[in-house]
Amino acid sequence: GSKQRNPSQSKGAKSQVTLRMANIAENSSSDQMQACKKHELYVSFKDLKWQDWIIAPDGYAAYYCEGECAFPLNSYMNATNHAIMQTLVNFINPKTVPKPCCVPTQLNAISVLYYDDSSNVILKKYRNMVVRACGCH
Amino acid sequence: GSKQRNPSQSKGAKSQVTLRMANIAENSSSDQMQACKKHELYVSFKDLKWQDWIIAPDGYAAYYCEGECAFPLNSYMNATNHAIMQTLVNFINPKTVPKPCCVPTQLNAISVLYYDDSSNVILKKYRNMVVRACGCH
Amino acid sequence: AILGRSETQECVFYNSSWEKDWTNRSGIEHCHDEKNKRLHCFASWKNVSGTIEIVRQGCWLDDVNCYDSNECVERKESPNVFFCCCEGNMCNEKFLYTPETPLQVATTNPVSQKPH
Repeated sequence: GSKQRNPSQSKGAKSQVTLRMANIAENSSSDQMQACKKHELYVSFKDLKWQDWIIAPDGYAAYYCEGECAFPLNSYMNATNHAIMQTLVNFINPKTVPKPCCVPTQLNAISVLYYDDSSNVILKKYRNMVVRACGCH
Repeated sequence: GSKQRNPSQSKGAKSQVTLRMANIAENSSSDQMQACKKHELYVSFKDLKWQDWIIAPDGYAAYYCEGECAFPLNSYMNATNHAIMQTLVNFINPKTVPKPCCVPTQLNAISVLYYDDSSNVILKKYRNMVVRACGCH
Repeated sequence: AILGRSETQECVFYNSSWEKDWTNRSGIEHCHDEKNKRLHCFASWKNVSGTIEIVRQGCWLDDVNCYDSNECVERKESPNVFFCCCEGNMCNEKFLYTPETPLQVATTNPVSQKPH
């Protein structure tokens, strides 16, 4: 069907849709799981039984991401356009697609001193080991 | 306790730990949820009631990611070092941290023709709209 | 810079396997990493029949185990390779070994249960 409607009405329709959805979402998501954010996690290499080959550190603050990515996604959720679309589709029809997931969006490196297979002492920078920021993807 | 053990034994200890865990994991994860992968998802702008302001396309193949990120993460899971560590910690103590999440790791753009607020016809490239690959993050 | 915290921009550098690793043998290393991440210096050494052999010294990335230590001190009890890290320019020039001997828990002789 061709689009007979006057284009300028589209502005009203668009904002109405968004507003209506925002209000409904406002009440539905607040009483559920916490929103997506960064949580503390210290990984001990001893617990992983790696202390024999890792000289230092004994462990490190890795952090992790957890929490809900519900409609409407706030700006600080670092959401991609795809995550915004997925949230919208999930909101309209939860069965078709799950909500986006709370994952690390920025990661940092750590230094590790360890024995290699020939017992040499090696210093290495391991990238993407520490969560710096979380978001909905 | 000091590391009196001869460093060269560390190689044996390291591979033993990894092997032992791999065997246990091999059986525990296969009968559960499907592994992380890309799934079909067509988003219709009409369903979102956006057909009044979006001239084209009527919708697009967005895809989405879903599935388990269980230990041991296979190489095609595009896992970050942090995700590998998180899987290991979850495997040893599931209560401390959840499994990493299956999310888009590569996204593509789409073109959209639409009316702006002054009813001008605009062509825009919307980035990160289509899932190209999924992975555990 | 955060008041009171020593910022680390440079550390003593040393690499005992400099020929194999194609690096300098010794000198000063200028540390750099992502914005607002803390940086540290480290030292690692061995005690070969009483002689101290430095293995490596240099910059160390943000590590909670090194926070607020302006001296480089190894506290573990006789490890194969000694390691310490610290905060502040060139803080790894000097490194110390002060093992924290594990507390000896006084154990009273368990009184064996007399069979009835």
